[in-house]
Amino acid sequence: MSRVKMDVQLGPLHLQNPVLVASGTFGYGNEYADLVDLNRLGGIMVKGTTLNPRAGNPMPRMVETPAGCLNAIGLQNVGVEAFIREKLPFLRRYRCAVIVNIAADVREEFEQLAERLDGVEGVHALELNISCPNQARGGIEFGVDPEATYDVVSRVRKCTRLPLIVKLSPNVTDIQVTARSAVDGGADILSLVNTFVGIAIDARTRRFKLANITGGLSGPAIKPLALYAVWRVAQAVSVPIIGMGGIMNATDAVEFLLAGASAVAVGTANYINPRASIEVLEGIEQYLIEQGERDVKHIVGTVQRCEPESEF
Amino acid sequence: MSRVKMDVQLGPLHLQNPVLVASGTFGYGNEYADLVDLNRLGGIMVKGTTLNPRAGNPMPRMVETPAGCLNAIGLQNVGVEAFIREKLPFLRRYRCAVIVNIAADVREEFEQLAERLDGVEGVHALELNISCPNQARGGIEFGVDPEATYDVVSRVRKCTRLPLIVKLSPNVTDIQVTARSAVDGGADILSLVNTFVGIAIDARTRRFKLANITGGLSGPAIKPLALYAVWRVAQAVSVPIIGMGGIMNATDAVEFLLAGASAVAVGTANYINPRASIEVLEGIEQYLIEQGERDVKHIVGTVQRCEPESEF
Amino acid sequence: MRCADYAEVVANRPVATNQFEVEIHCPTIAQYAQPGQFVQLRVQSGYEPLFSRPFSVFRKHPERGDFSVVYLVRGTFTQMLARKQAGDRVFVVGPLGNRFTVAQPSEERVHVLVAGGVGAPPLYLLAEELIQAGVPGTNVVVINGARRHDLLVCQEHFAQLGVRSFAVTEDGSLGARGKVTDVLKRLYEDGGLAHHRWQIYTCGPTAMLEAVADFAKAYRLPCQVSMETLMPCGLGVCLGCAVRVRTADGFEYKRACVDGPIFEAMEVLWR
Amino acid sequence: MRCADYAEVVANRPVATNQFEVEIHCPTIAQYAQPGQFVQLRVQSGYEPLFSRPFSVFRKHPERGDFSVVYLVRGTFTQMLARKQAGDRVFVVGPLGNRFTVAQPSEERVHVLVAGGVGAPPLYLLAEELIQAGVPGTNVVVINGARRHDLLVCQEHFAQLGVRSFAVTEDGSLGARGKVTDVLKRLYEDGGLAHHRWQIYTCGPTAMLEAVADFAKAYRLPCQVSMETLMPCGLGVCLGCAVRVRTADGFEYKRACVDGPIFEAMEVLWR
Ligand SMILES: Cc1cc2nc3c(=O)[nH]c(=O)nc-3n(C[C@H](O)[C@H](O)[C@H](O)COP(=O)(O)OP(=O)(O)OC[C@H]3O[C@@H](n4cnc5c(N)ncnc54)[C@H](O)[C@@H]3O)c2cc1C
Ligand SMILES: Cc1cc2nc3c(=O)[nH]c(=O)nc-3n(C[C@H](O)[C@H](O)[C@H](O)COP(=O)(O)OP(=O)(O)OC[C@H]3O[C@@H](n4cnc5c(N)ncnc54)[C@H](O)[C@@H]3O)c2cc1C
Ligand SMILES: Cc1cc2nc3c(=O)[nH]c(=O)nc-3n(C[C@H](O)[C@H](O)[C@H](O)COP(=O)(O)O)c2cc1C
Ligand SMILES: Cc1cc2nc3c(=O)[nH]c(=O)nc-3n(C[C@H](O)[C@H](O)[C@H](O)COP(=O)(O)O)c2cc1C
Ligand code: FES
Ligand code: FES
Repeated sequence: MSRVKMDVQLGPLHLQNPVLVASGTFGYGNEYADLVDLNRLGGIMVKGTTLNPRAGNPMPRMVETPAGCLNAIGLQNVGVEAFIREKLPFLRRYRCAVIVNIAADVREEFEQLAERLDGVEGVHALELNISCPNQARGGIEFGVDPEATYDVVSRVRKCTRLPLIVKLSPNVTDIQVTARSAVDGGADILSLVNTFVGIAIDARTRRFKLANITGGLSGPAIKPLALYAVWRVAQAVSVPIIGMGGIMNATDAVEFLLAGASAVAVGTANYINPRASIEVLEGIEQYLIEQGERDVKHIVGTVQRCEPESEF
Repeated sequence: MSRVKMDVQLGPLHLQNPVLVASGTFGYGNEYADLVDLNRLGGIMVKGTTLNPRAGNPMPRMVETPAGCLNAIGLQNVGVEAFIREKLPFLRRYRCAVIVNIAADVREEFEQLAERLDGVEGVHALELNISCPNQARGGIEFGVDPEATYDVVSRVRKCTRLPLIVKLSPNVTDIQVTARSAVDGGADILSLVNTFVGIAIDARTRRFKLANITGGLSGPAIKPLALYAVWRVAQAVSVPIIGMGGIMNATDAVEFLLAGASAVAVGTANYINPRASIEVLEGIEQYLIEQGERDVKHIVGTVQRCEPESEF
Repeated sequence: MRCADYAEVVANRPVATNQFEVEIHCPTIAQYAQPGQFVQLRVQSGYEPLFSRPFSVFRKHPERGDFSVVYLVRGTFTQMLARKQAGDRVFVVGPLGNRFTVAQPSEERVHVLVAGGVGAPPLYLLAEELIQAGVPGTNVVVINGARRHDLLVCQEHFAQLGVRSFAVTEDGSLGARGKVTDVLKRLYEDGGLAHHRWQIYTCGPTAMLEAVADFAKAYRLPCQVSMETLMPCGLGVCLGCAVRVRTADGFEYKRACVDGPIFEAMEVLWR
Repeated sequence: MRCADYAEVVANRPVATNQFEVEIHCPTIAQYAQPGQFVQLRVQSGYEPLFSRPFSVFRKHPERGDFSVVYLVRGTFTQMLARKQAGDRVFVVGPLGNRFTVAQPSEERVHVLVAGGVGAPPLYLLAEELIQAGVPGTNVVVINGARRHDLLVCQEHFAQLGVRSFAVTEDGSLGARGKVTDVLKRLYEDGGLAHHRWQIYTCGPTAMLEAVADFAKAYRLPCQVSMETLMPCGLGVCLGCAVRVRTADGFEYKRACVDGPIFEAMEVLWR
């Protein structure tokens, strides 16, 4: 497998390979440690972390949909202090990059989180989850509002020297606009997509299937939309992109690289097959060998138009 | 089956039942006439019609995705004159409502189409497809821009006395905004959703799978997103809604009714099973009987929160 | 020790109306699975349904490296599972979750196992363990309930263990007519058994678990319940399997897949 | 007459490496299907894959109401189809599309049928019809090609019809070595056949169709090609099966499922 170069440099962040696991789908790594060799992963994006612990939403929190699932976990997490105290020491033992996904519903909390995590040993980057309800704006996502995006990113930028990843929401008319706002605010890297807002209804009981009513759609169903978002953003900005959304296997991952992502994150697939991320990694290497490529960087953004019918 | 009332009044438009077939998925009816009793349908939304005939996009035009498909047909159609001359006479022979889906890339063409079809015998309503590229705005969809939506709808409104349906694009940050613009512009009815923009890439050839690069996602994959859009719009406006997006069977259709749609349209499902629309119709009647309902109108928008965990 | 790998189906036979026992070759699970633990099974090659499904371990044969689960055909997944034959492959992750806890010395207690429908299998594994640990059959009481006699599972297995087992059906088509809690009450009131030594373990439909928990609470009896939720990951990361558990200052959400599926009945906030 | 309904599989047997013939009971199709027409088949209960798949009618047995298609196992759908057994149900829509046109009186022409791989089945149905119509076997020439001998289908069926059939394989493992167009040229240059009466019909991989079309054009021979595209609906409404066809002032897109699959080779704009 060492026949191909797999390490990637995402702005200030170096990864031994371009395969990460997406926030909320791999816990804090320890849950998978006996099934997956964490040292082989490019990086682990840990569960969304808030300033204070959060209880999360009532059940039901998740529901299956055609080739996908809706989730409304409600950011249940132990809070940043417990994360540093109880979760981080375990992760420090591994070679892979640890990326802390931070979430908040007021801007100040984002700043406090960034300050708290800045310089903490074993934290390699921050991923700013701006797909959470912005209380100041009556609960609409920070991430769908260019100004709010710029503002919160630039505030956080001032609070940390860590590589700053901004995770974009796909629930917008033009993702190039929010992508630019994030970069203007100081994002080193963009990650996308987060989940698409949807609902599910039980016809028999005539009720919503989620206690929270709305949830975020993930899984294979969203792949064509996520690929489009990555491709669009790659046209608009020059910072590296971490692509995700419905990656179930290596072929899916390659599609994201071709569309313009410099790295990929495996999400929902981790639930279905704990070894999904490793299989994606091995599959990408295999693909590069078959394609006669020496370095994964060389295929990033190289997708071509399909054979055109010649004009008459 | 006559045990339940199925006819619905959508503003000025009366339908013998709430099951329509979506534009572009049932041609001009004649293609299905020997397999489906057209007289049983609530209505037929014919293929998108433009002022002049359109050749359409190069192949490939469609590709399968997980639980869905992307299409980029490029509005291939015979043009409004040929439609009136060659397609309409056949449709006039049937009881179901004939709704003409009109498309254009400049506002004036929308006006000319509306004028041309106004008062034409056998046309029961117009469906304004504003999900097409607006040339004046460099090719972005009319339907993602509230001003353009208001402007084009109010122009068309002045050109026709026919019931006016405006078909909303789901590719927006907040569909309530464009819904209100359409209603303010004079829409009698809103239909949603049109397809979600996406792409597909062939990892082996490293090319886009569609000649047009981007396509519109339809099918089961989008149902949770389409249901959400319908539910949101139902909160925002008081005009009736025709819901669609991934309806494959009667249960799916009922979910749209519960979410707030007064009628539904069957789309991609027509390809998979020519009789899908009839099965949806019969299934809704069956459902109403099982639920002890006498009239389909009574379940519209009646979805409830799911049993909450009582607060502690 | 846990495994996450493809495994071969050894047998897949009907055991009751709409219910089957599938035997799977997986030495790790056959050796390490404990009473109350479960496995995540996957037979679908695609995404219909998207997630794997959890099933409690019923029997273990460490010597030949096989284990089995009994399942009721409910929907898409279990219909696909029912079509699997010897030699077919399934993807298995497990053993997962915690186990029923048995206070030591176990001989000194009266173990009351209350099963509803396909809740019986994990309780059979527990009963087997208790007997093997030297608990006299007279101190292992099984109340095995179902809607109809043809939906009752594991009855003959319990019999073979020589435990005191009572069948209950809602229509009275086999054993006592009524609900498991009726029998539970009757047994309790008969007083034949030393109440202070009772330990209840229960698995079955949530409504039944709640009824048994209420009974245990009313009579101040220790009771462990096996909770059932959707289990997208089974590994503790998705948080889609939350169970509300009492805390000093209110409640917190615990994960049925790792903190459970077995909880102290007293701790659970039912709704 | 067309049907859109569930139908029973009568048989599903291997006919070559990775190729099967599935026989389906559907009186409408068995009676009305014409050479070159196809059916849309659906075996998936869910949406993997989403669309039905088109297959050319191979044989018809109106008397017992059965028809069959020969299929090559390529991907998801054909893998599922290969698992179907006698008694299983499939969803069938058809017969669909146009047919090969045979100029009358057909006896006066030399019918040259050029098949590639699983392109042979519809040409067999055509050959059978020609023979039944009284065309002498000597005037029905079949050039049946494949990559290897084990991928060649319908060869024995053509033989039974008593037509002049030539097998061609790229590796020479059966019949002539090379491509169908090599044999086509040779036959033409041998001059044994009255060229002015040739009518070519061809079905197979698109690259082969184009090569045959080029040959026909070069020698000014009438040629009908069966075009292959994705066919989401098969009924003419989705416009996802467009074929570029010459018009006076350029080209227009026609639908392979309704206006085709058979087109005049001269009309098709290949790229
Ligand atoms: C820890 C644990 C252990 C389990 N052990 C067993 C076991 O040993 N044997 C067994 O048969 N099942 C067991 N189950 C339940 C089993 O996981 C479900 O029956 C299975 O997921 C159904 O999948 P399906 O796709 O066939 O049905 P689905 O399509 O998922 O559901 C079909 C219908 O059944 C309903 N349904 C689904 N699951 C349940 C349920 N658990 N209770 C009541 N209604 C339900 C759904 O609401 C739906 O209406 C266990 C569950 C858990 C959490
Ligand atoms: C009018 C018509 C008649 C047909 N008749 C027959 C027939 O009689 N027998 C038969 O075996 N097939 C026939 N086909 C082709 C058949 O429809 C496809 O092989 C089938 O759709 C493959 O489905 P799948 O899901 O198994 O493969 P997919 O998963 O759809 O494809 C698997 C792989 O095979 C490739 N592939 C798919 N279809 C084709 C193709 N047609 N040519 C080359 N590569 C392809 C795909 O690009 C992909 O790489 C016909 C097609 C048309 C349009
Ligand atoms: C159950 C669940 C929980 C998630 N939690 C988070 C989270 O805490 N923070 C975050 O930024 N994204 C979260 N996500 C989104 C994923 O990280 C990812 O962006 C999304 O699921 C799309 O990728 P996928 O389709 O491969 O799952 C969560 C997704 C799921 C399914
Ligand atoms: C091949 C294809 C062509 C379509 N053509 C049109 C069209 O001409 N005008 C239009 O308004 N919508 C068109 N649509 C969108 C459908 O009418 C419908 O809004 C969409 O497919 C969602 O419904 P579904 O998921 O049930 O298919 C088309 C959809 C498909 C798949
Ligand atoms: S099933 Fe995912 S955390 Fe329990
Ligand atoms: S397959 Fe739909 S129009 Fe031809």
